[in-house]
Amino acid sequence: MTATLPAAPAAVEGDVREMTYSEAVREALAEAMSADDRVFMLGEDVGVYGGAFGVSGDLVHRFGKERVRDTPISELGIVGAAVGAALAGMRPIVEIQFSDFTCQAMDQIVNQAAKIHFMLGGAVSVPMVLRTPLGSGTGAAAQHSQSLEAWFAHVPGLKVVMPSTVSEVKGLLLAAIDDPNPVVFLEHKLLYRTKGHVPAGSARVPLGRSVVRREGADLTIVATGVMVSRSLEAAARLAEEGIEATVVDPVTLTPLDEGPILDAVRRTGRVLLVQEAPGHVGYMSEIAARIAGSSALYSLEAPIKRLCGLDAPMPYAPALERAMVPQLDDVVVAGRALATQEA
Amino acid sequence: MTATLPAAPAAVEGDVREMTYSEAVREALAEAMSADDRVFMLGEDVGVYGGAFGVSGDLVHRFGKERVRDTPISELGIVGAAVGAALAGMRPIVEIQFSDFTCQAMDQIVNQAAKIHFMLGGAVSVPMVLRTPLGSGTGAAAQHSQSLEAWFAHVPGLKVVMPSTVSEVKGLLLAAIDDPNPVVFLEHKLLYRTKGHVPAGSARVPLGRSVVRREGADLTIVATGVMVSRSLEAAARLAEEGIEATVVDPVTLTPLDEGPILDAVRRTGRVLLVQEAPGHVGYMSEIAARIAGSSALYSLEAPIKRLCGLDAPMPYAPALERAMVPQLDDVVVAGRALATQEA
Amino acid sequence: MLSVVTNVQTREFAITAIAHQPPVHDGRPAAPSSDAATARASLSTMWKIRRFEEAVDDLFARGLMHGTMHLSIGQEASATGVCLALRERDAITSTHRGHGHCIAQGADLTRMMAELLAKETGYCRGRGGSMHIADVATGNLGANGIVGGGIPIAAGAALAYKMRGEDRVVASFFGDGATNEGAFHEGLNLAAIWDLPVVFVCENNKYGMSFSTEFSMAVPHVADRAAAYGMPGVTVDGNDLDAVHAAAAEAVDRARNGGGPTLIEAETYRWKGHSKSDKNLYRTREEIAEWRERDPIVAFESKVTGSGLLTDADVAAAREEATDAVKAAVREAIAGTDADPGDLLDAVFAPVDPQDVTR
Amino acid sequence: MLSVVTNVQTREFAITAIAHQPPVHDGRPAAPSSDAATARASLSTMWKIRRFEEAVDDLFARGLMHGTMHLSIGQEASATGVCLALRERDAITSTHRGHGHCIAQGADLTRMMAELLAKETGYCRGRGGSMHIADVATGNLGANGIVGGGIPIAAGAALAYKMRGEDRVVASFFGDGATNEGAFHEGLNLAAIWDLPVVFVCENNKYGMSFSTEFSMAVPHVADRAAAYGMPGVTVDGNDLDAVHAAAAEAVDRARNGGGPTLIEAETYRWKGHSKSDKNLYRTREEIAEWRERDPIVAFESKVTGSGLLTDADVAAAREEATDAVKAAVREAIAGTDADPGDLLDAVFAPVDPQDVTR
Ligand SMILES: Cc1ncc(C[n+]2csc(CCOP(=O)(O)OP(=O)(O)O)c2C)c(N)n1
Ligand SMILES: Cc1ncc(C[n+]2csc(CCOP(=O)(O)OP(=O)(O)O)c2C)c(N)n1
Ligand SMILES: [Mg+2]
Ligand SMILES: [Mg+2]
Repeated sequence: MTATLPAAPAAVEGDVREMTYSEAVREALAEAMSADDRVFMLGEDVGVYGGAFGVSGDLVHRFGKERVRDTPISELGIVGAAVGAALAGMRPIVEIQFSDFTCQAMDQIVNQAAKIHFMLGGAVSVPMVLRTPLGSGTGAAAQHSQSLEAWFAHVPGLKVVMPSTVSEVKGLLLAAIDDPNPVVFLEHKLLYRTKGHVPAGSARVPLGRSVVRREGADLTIVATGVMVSRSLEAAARLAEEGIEATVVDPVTLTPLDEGPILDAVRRTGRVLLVQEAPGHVGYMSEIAARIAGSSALYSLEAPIKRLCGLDAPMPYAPALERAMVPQLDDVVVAGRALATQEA
Repeated sequence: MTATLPAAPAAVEGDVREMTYSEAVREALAEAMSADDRVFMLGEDVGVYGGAFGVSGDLVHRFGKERVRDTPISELGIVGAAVGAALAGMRPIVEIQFSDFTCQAMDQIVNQAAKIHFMLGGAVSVPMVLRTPLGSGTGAAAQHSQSLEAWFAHVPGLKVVMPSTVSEVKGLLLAAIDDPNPVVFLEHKLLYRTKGHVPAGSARVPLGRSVVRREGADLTIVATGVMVSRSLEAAARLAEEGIEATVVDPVTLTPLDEGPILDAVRRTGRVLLVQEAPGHVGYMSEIAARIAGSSALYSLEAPIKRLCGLDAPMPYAPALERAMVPQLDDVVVAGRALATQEA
Repeated sequence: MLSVVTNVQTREFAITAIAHQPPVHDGRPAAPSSDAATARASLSTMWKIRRFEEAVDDLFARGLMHGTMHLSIGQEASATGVCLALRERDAITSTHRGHGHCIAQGADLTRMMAELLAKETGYCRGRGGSMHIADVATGNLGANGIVGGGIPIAAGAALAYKMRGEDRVVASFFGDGATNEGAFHEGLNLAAIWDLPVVFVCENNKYGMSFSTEFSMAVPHVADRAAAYGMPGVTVDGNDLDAVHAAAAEAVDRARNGGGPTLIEAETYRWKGHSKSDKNLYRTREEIAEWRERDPIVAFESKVTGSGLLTDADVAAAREEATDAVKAAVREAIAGTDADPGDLLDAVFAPVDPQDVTR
Repeated sequence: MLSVVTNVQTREFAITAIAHQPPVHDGRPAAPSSDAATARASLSTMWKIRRFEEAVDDLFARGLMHGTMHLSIGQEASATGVCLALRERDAITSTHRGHGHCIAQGADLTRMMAELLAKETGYCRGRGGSMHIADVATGNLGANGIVGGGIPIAAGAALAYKMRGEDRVVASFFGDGATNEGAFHEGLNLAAIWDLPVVFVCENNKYGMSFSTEFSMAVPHVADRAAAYGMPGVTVDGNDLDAVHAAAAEAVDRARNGGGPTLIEAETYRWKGHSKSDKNLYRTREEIAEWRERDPIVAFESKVTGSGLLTDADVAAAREEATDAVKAAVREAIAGTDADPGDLLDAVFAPVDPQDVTR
């Protein structure tokens, strides 16, 4: 029995339109800037260049150079400037060209943005969004292909969102901009050009809700980022073989809504966790720990299988790059093995 | 039935002497510098000041300002300089005063040191050690008390060591200095003044070996850093109640020697994971995932219990700081509850 | 008291108290020695800093305070002179050695002391302590335990003011050691290219912990580094209150009038060790003694009594007033309730305010 | 071939090939236009860079190469002039736009091309690609995908040489954009205070991706930033091979003789877009055309043929030689074996060598 659940935002106003993930992000940026003078963007080449991945596009022409602000190559400085602007009442949105370069800005992200609200006893808050693309698949090698979501998720005081669908990314970004806390918004490069249906209007998709993207009784797949669509495709293939998988997408990594995951595990007894990042101490370790730490443990009929990136830097060669991270076939093979394993 | 296993280095030469953890680290530094001209230290205030935590002590007087090199406050620069010196054939040891400030240097640690060997196809290696103290308990608040071991452990290309005993720290540091790869060596502030017995001579303690610190049939406790001694103390208390715990210390977080952990789980059926860092996506999530991902799962008689730091920045107030991380009583209570829980 | 601060936080940092209102002459802040009232107020501020930190030193020595403390005794003139040059809605970013900045901006001594004593009644509810102390209401955007951490933040706050067309300036304090951090370079460059209303104030006390400026940089003055950002750089005697104020007033003026940022280097000295663990191995007794001779408070007292602006009695009164204020602060702070481990998790995330979303 | 490189890696980066051996006059490297042989060699290097990158552009356009590429066409003189001023055991750190540096240091074109074609026979066994290409044997410590990433690394390598008393210099290449990174500030400061034998070479091509130096910094010249580190800063015409070489030779000399680091700014221009995704929206056609007029290769050819040092035939021969070498490299590289996913994990960690421990 399979039911594909639409990942519907809270409220749908007007028509649903087809667009790319990039366009949906851009629409959110434009609407937030139109609605609220406090919102502005800053980042390297977000202006006339239109962003390293073309996400900001023509926004500089619509909102001007002040609010779509090109910066020098100074990740630490610009994230720090966003922290300061947020403290002074703005709602900055920083773009870091590749998530790898958050390494340059980690002090301002972790020691400042994440902690200031707490350190000052709640006297101030830091409402900012840090958007950055992660992931491999573009042949950009080890310094331009990392998936560091586990790091951000581990930092108390940061909210971390990893939108996997075109239909939700706009509403999630609007919710992130509304949030009075620093939100790390992790976009996947391979998703930018994917198309989907986006509701018109400015409906928010609330942070902190896991989404069950598919239901099936034999197996639970938990996946993030680009692995969500890959897992759904794998699930469709497995269904042809009579294996029905539930697919759950945490969407917000911190704070995590674990309920739907644990429920699915209780129903299916078998778990496949799929992520692109290297497995060792990755985000899926946490999902495994949540399951093994709850009563869902008693429902397990087989060890929890993690299908993750290899524990290596990302190589340049296309064949090696592909071999580094779970591909569709890998998910199918792992899912099949798990579903057919003796209990 | 309890047997406390001594954590003996591979070979013991000469006498065993009592000293502090700091002194043991200093001895390793001195011996490595005496033995090999390529070894030198650099860091903020490591010279005449003797190090922020007094670890380098009088080394500058013994080895001179060139080899015990004071630096400006430039974490990124000095880690980068260490990377360059390592590439050019030296064996630099960098001290970062508090592990929180590795955030400043993350690019050089993660994008450079960890990846260069791989990116260059093995043509060069980066033999350097980054020593830094982590942890809370000193009232230093949110920007000086973090435990970021999960981050480092997640980075392919870094080896990560978290020595918990005076007797092993010297041999582990010598092994780290021998290693041709970048090693992150995480010392706990609260351990610096603890005393223990250190074998004379320069015996290495090999990286990549988990140590079973105590054996008991009722429960397995896995703990890191300062939580190791706390867990051993808790185990002693529990033993008075007739509850016998095995205590395993991974010591090297990457690469992890999972065998002793899984074996202990198979023998005891119940697992308590103890760490100081916030729980969410922390290192113990990986331990839980390894257990739940292996056949040891079938031995579990209760969900895997994680006892971790709260998911909050570290507060200043002593009572709050204590409440943030597992204390002796917490380990005892959690251990008791786990051991007496219905299967 | 806390609820007030929290309430007004929805849009921007709170201006709940107007503790910081420096005297103004002809639309510009008055120099410390320009009139008796200002001289008296300035002296009182410097004494409050001195006495506050002496009390902290004492409480620490007696085991009544924990953690670590970085005292600015000997550096009172730079904090006081700069903050006196600011106006009411201006802001500062501060450092690990930040008690002086906080007091000079007009913070309440009792709440400061309560914070150091880990009380719920402290500015940070006991969560921050010395390295994160801040009275947001008087424009203090935060002390910072990270060397150089406040510099880009100051630029960002100034950017916000500039974008909104507000007539506000940010003064960013940091030490000589901080100027070797990437954050200094990036923060100053951003402020320079965007012509932001910031005054960068380097309190050059000759050491970044133990490492002398003689070795940590290859230029004679921190102010020389301003050249890399095309901004004015000035070096002043940081123990001369009037000199600090004059440099700051000029820089604040320039910032306020769209002239962009300035780097001020105030040469001064800390009498005490870097922190509690300092054995002073990197400097000589003679050097310390020499700088104690150049006490910024004594210097200012001599100047204003010498010129007849204040009497010895005025000076004594300012000192006593400060002594009493600090004593009272300690007393009241100790009586406050301790921070409660029970609500440790309540301020990790700020609650989403449905009234304050971006639409 | 690879085993050789790996073997000698135990102590220090390998010097397996002596491909890079610039001509020397009176113990100092000869200027490009000082004699016919040097002129011919320099021209040949510049043409190899140009032709190599044209080939890369073409392979990319035809879908035979993947990833992204940053071409230095138009900037050949800065790479060539600087590397010509280095001696055999000197080193460089390079950038994302690093093919030219790699070639100018004497790397083998076939192994470079093989790397870009993701072959096991490439310099990085297909693991690195364009952004991490390096021939360690000719002293290239690595291209770097991180803007500014190589700067502190260069300082560290120079520190190693200095500590060992070796007569070796490091040239660190980076762009104008990189000078806004904290890494630039920290790296230059370390080199300055420790008097390290480094030459910092900023290839100022006017843009950090799309952001003009006019807006990214508040000083007219990158070289002005040297003042913050007490080191000499010089600006040269980066398209004038002799000028670049002269500035580099002087700086290398100073570094070699204990005079510490220099910051050289070579003003140049990239003809192509920043990378494959560039639509050139931030600059005008006129600007590009103007700079194409100032082709560094053509300029050098005119100079040396004008002076009679080389004939037109010499010049044509140098160009054809480069064209042929690149064609051969492409052919041979394509014939190499592909990198093998099977041994993906074999170079994550270097194996511990029991012969090479620290005792
Ligand atoms: C990024 C960072 N590195 C190192 C430290 C440790 N530390 C605290 S204060 C200090 C010295 C700072 O020197 P300076 O900026 O001159 O300020 P001062 O203490 O002299 O007032 C150091 C090294 C830190 N807190 N943050
Ligand atoms: C730390 C970092 N930030 C951003 C980038 C993305 N990026 C790659 S090249 C580049 C422009 C670099 O400009 P410049 O230093 O002038 O060198 P050029 O490309 O002009 O040769 C940018 C922004 C990066 N690779 N690394
Ligand atoms: Mg100082
Ligand atoms: Mg450039």
